[in-house]
Amino acid sequence: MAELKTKLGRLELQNPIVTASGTFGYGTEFTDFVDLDRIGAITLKSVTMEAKIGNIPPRIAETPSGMMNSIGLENNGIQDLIKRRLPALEGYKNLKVIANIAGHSIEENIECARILEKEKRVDALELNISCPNVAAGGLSFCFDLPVVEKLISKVRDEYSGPLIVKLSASVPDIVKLAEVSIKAGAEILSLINTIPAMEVDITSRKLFFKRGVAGLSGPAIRPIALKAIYDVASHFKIPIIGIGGVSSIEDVLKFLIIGADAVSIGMMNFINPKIAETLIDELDEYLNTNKLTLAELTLQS
Amino acid sequence: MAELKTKLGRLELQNPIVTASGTFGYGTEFTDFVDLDRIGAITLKSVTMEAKIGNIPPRIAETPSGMMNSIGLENNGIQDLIKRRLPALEGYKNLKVIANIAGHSIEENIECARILEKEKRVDALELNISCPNVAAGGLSFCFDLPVVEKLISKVRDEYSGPLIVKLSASVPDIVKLAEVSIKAGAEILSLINTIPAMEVDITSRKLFFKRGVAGLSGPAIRPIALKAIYDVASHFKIPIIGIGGVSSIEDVLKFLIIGADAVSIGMMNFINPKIAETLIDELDEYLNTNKLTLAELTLQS
Amino acid sequence: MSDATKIIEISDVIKSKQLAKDTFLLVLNSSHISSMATPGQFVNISIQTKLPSANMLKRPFGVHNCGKNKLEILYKVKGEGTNAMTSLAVGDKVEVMGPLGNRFSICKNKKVLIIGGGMGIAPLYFLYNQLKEHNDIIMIHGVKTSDEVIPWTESHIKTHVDDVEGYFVCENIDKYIKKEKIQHIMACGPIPMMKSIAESAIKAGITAEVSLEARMACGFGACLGCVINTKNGYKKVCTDGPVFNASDIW
Amino acid sequence: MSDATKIIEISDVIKSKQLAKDTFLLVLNSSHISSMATPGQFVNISIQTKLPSANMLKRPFGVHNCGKNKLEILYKVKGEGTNAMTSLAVGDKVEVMGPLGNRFSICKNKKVLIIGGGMGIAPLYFLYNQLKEHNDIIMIHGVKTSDEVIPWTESHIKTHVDDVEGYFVCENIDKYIKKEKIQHIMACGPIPMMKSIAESAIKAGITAEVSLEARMACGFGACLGCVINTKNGYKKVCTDGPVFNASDIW
Ligand SMILES: Cc1cc2nc3c(=O)[nH]c(=O)nc-3n(C[C@H](O)[C@H](O)[C@H](O)COP(=O)(O)OP(=O)(O)OC[C@H]3O[C@@H](n4cnc5c(N)ncnc54)[C@H](O)[C@@H]3O)c2cc1C
Ligand SMILES: Cc1cc2nc3c(=O)[nH]c(=O)nc-3n(C[C@H](O)[C@H](O)[C@H](O)COP(=O)(O)OP(=O)(O)OC[C@H]3O[C@@H](n4cnc5c(N)ncnc54)[C@H](O)[C@@H]3O)c2cc1C
Ligand SMILES: Cc1cc2nc3c(=O)[nH]c(=O)nc-3n(C[C@H](O)[C@H](O)[C@H](O)COP(=O)(O)O)c2cc1C
Ligand SMILES: Cc1cc2nc3c(=O)[nH]c(=O)nc-3n(C[C@H](O)[C@H](O)[C@H](O)COP(=O)(O)O)c2cc1C
Ligand code: FES
Ligand code: FES
Repeated sequence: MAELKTKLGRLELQNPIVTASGTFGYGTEFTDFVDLDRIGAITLKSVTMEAKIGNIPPRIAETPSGMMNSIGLENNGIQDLIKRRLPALEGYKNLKVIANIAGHSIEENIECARILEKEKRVDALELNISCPNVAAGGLSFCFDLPVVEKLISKVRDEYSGPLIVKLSASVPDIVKLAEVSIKAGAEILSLINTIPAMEVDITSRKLFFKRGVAGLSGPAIRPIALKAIYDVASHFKIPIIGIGGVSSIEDVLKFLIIGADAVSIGMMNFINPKIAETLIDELDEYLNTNKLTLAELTLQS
Repeated sequence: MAELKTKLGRLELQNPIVTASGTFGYGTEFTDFVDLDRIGAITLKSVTMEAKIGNIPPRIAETPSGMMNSIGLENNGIQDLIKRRLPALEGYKNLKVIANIAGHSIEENIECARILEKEKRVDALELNISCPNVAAGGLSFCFDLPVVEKLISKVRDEYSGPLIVKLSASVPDIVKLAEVSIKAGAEILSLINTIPAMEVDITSRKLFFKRGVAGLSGPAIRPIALKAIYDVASHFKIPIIGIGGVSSIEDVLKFLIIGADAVSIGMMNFINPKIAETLIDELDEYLNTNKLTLAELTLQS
Repeated sequence: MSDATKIIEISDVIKSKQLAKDTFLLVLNSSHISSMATPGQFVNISIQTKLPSANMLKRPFGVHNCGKNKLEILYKVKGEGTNAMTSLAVGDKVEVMGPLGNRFSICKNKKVLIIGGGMGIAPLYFLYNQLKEHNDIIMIHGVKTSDEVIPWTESHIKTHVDDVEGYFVCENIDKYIKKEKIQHIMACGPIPMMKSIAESAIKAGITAEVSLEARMACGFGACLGCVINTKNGYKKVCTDGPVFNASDIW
Repeated sequence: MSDATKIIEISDVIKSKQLAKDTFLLVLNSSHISSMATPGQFVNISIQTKLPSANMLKRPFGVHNCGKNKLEILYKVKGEGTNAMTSLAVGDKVEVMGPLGNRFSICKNKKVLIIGGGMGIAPLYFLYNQLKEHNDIIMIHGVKTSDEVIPWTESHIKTHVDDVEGYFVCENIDKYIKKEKIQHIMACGPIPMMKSIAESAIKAGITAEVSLEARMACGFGACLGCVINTKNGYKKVCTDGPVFNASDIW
């Protein structure tokens, strides 16, 4: 067995395989397929203070080697998360749970952080400032650096555990955004979120999604994610959770090599709900076979 | 036969199917496969004043439903274009030829425009300010709006024919960029160019491309292209050549519906060198079968 | 929500046969799913390809029939996924996830109308086989054109062909319910048809269950992609459905 | 650059057979390409899939042999494309573009060494068959491990197995050229091997032609993706090569 323990600052994972917010439900949906207690960390679906009904369907379209979604952060609100979702994860002692908050305003995110501060089953908080599927908050935060700064530092004040900030690659300058995030108190950066994109329904000659824009994810965007991770990792020492189209052990290695410290699986959980566990085994095997350590998976020049 | 004639401002095409710069060589490479004289327009590989050797190989990587390239604008210079390439296209009376210039400086682009102004076989000029594969010029232009403005207006002064400006979607604000381009004298906009992206070689643990960054294209990026076209088309009345992952008649229809006036084929020319001609036939058939005109292929609300 | 364990099974193709225009029957060898599935539930099929780069989402299909170690899917060719499925041949391996979603109710001693529009017939066949013993059932398969008629070997399915006999549902269902003294309807098919049936049922004061479709990414409640609007807000077709009480929706 | 017309042909698979570890022979029915191809040229094969969304680039392979209406490809499984090719069965259709690139020269009355490293042997087989009548040929197929040995039915190919007999090229080629009085070398294989052969040829004052590989997008000179560095700058492997005079490169 290779050593897979991974430290993302204060957040220690048994291995660097994570599942991405919105693609792994609340964990329990996957228990028929995987042993949750073997995964490094799962990231829960984004939560807001009040229940959110989400966007008008259709919410899903398939694209070449990818998919688009327009879920719109549907969730039952933070109290339901605390009462129903977190207790269901109590039994998994090795699994780290990352809660993801996506308030539409600075205030809402502060409130969420304050409430989750008290939850023992939350091992880290991910602040989602990059969702392209909502009218207020979400990706629009990323375009206003002073707001990003204020938002993160306020959330930082409320939450004492490891704070992850989730970035988008679809911003004017991701390095600048990362810099501001780090200065404001982000301890870990996760990237990338889905990419704003569009689809057309030929028969009706209308935009396929009611909101027009939806988020593109999956293997199609992997080369774009790799660049975003490289850009951030080559400028800052901050721990990075790499996300974007990971579908195989080769992809995991690419992400770790280019600068990610952990790798998060999104869309591929739908196509292969066992993938997280499989990738852990394959990473172990790769390191053993090639007599490498995780630390050696870095970019050579 | 449906009416396929397409007016892009002053540039009149026999049909709205175009081939994209760098993916169709100088046309003659494809004569074994297609009848050039049936295509709306071909866009020649980007040209510079002097010959350019291009980037160190490897220059090509395959990605899920797409490819990356790091050609680096290799070409034999503008005199070779005039002496060897343009004369070879003399015989095609129905085909429109778009020359694409990609000087590394404002001055070089001015010079290219001045020279091509005199070439009768050039029906329109495309100014490439969006190539991610070069150190000077290329995509870096797009990040400096005053330079974009100056560049386009200077080229506009030199070239009296239809002027196309080719944009990237990987910019802080594509609507703003389009606005500046139009104000400066662009008559037609073409979008999108390849998306900056990265690839890793697992065995050597190095970046796959020597320059690190390379351009992502193909069906993988189609949803991103559709959004970029929508963003521009919904703000301005300017004719648009839509580019990005077109691989089927459905894609052609999606691009035309969402706001493009012509559709340009890139990477798919490599996979199916007959594709331009096939798509013309299929578009004709679609319009006939559905009793629609090109003008009716617009977004319904 | 059904609590049966979902699994992913690698099945062999036992038979793949075209039954009508663009309509195929796929028979798979299956030990677990075939023994656990109930009528109305569905499975998620991985589109077979040797190319991992395709990365296609799984495709949902109702369970058309189950036998000992045997799972049947009846499907219509729509796009690239179902098109790829037509090239499946005996002995090929298929990844099947299931059983997913909820079943039609188990009713007894009732006069039941089972009505399927187009491929909506797929899950109803299984349903009929389970209910027939304890109920008096009328079963109708409505198709648009003659070339879609499936040559059922069972005599209990009446096929109604729109282009021959005129459009069936909207105009005739009210009369039909009265004339045949229908007490309960179980239906699957296009939304407008389901809605029309629901309205007829309400008018006649009887109950109806409908099986609905939505675009899905996961099939097991994780993506929130498959919602439909109900009187109680959005519900997930994959875990709250696909079978709904018509009165919860319209 | 060869001026023969390139075409895209839809071929039937006549035979698909594993010859050694990860090594397959694919025999295609072909009318045009088989009659036009010359030794050293290559074809571009579309990876067979029913799924258009895969959109994979064509894969280049040397022409291993040509007969009347018959085109042979010898290939090694490397990644997803070649892996998908192994499932091709008799009767399947394959899209083949060719012939592409340049040929080895036509030489006469010479003592020729034809040497292939690994899958580099593929195009050399065709070459041997064309040159053997008018030349005195020694043909060597170098492989790394015993399980890569191809059971050639022809006695003229000597197989050299590195893990049994020791690494061949670098140490022995100089001696070999002298001992056998080689006048010309034609080779195909990994770059380090080609380079070493080129150096030996130069040292011995004889000529050598090498066939090289590069990542390709188009295969016919349009993308400028396949360049290699030569003494005269970048050249395209697809149209300026794949066969180069060794002295133009090293
Ligand atoms: C619960 C459920 C049960 C179903 N049962 C059957 C059945 O028994 N027999 C049958 O023939 N069909 C059934 N369908 C519809 C079937 O899933 C689609 O026809 C199929 O997914 C189309 O795939 P494609 O690749 O051929 O089409 P494409 O149009 O190329 O598919 C593109 C994407 O859209 C999705 N999609 C397309 N049409 C539908 C649809 N009507 N519903 C949901 N998603 C769709 C696909 O899954 C895919 O993600 C069912 C759908 C659902 C939701
Ligand atoms: C002119 C030429 C002739 C060739 N002849 C033969 C032959 O006769 N027999 C044989 O077995 N192989 C031959 N090759 C190599 C063969 O093309 C590759 O092994 C094959 O493309 C790998 O595809 P894949 O999908 O299995 O591998 P992957 O690694 O999954 O391919 C990914 C991408 O890289 C490209 N690629 C991978 N390896 C190579 C390579 N060595 N050269 C060029 N592109 C590569 C693929 O085409 C594809 O675009 C030849 C290559 C060239 C350029
Ligand atoms: C259906 C779906 C729902 C998602 N919901 C969320 C969400 O609620 N919060 C969030 O931060 N990211 C969300 N994402 C983004 C993913 O976490 C991930 O960043 C993105 O999908 C890229 O990874 P992938 O390419 O592996 O899918 C969602 C993605 C998908 C596909
Ligand atoms: C190999 C290759 C070379 C290219 N060279 C150029 C170029 O010289 N000038 C240019 O403006 N665009 C160039 N492009 C970009 C294409 O014209 C097109 O904008 C892009 O590929 C997106 O279209 P696609 O997804 O259909 O390939 C090149 C693209 C490829 C794949
Ligand atoms: S399909 Fe994912 S929640 Fe229903
Ligand atoms: S492969 Fe395109 S130029 Fe050689």
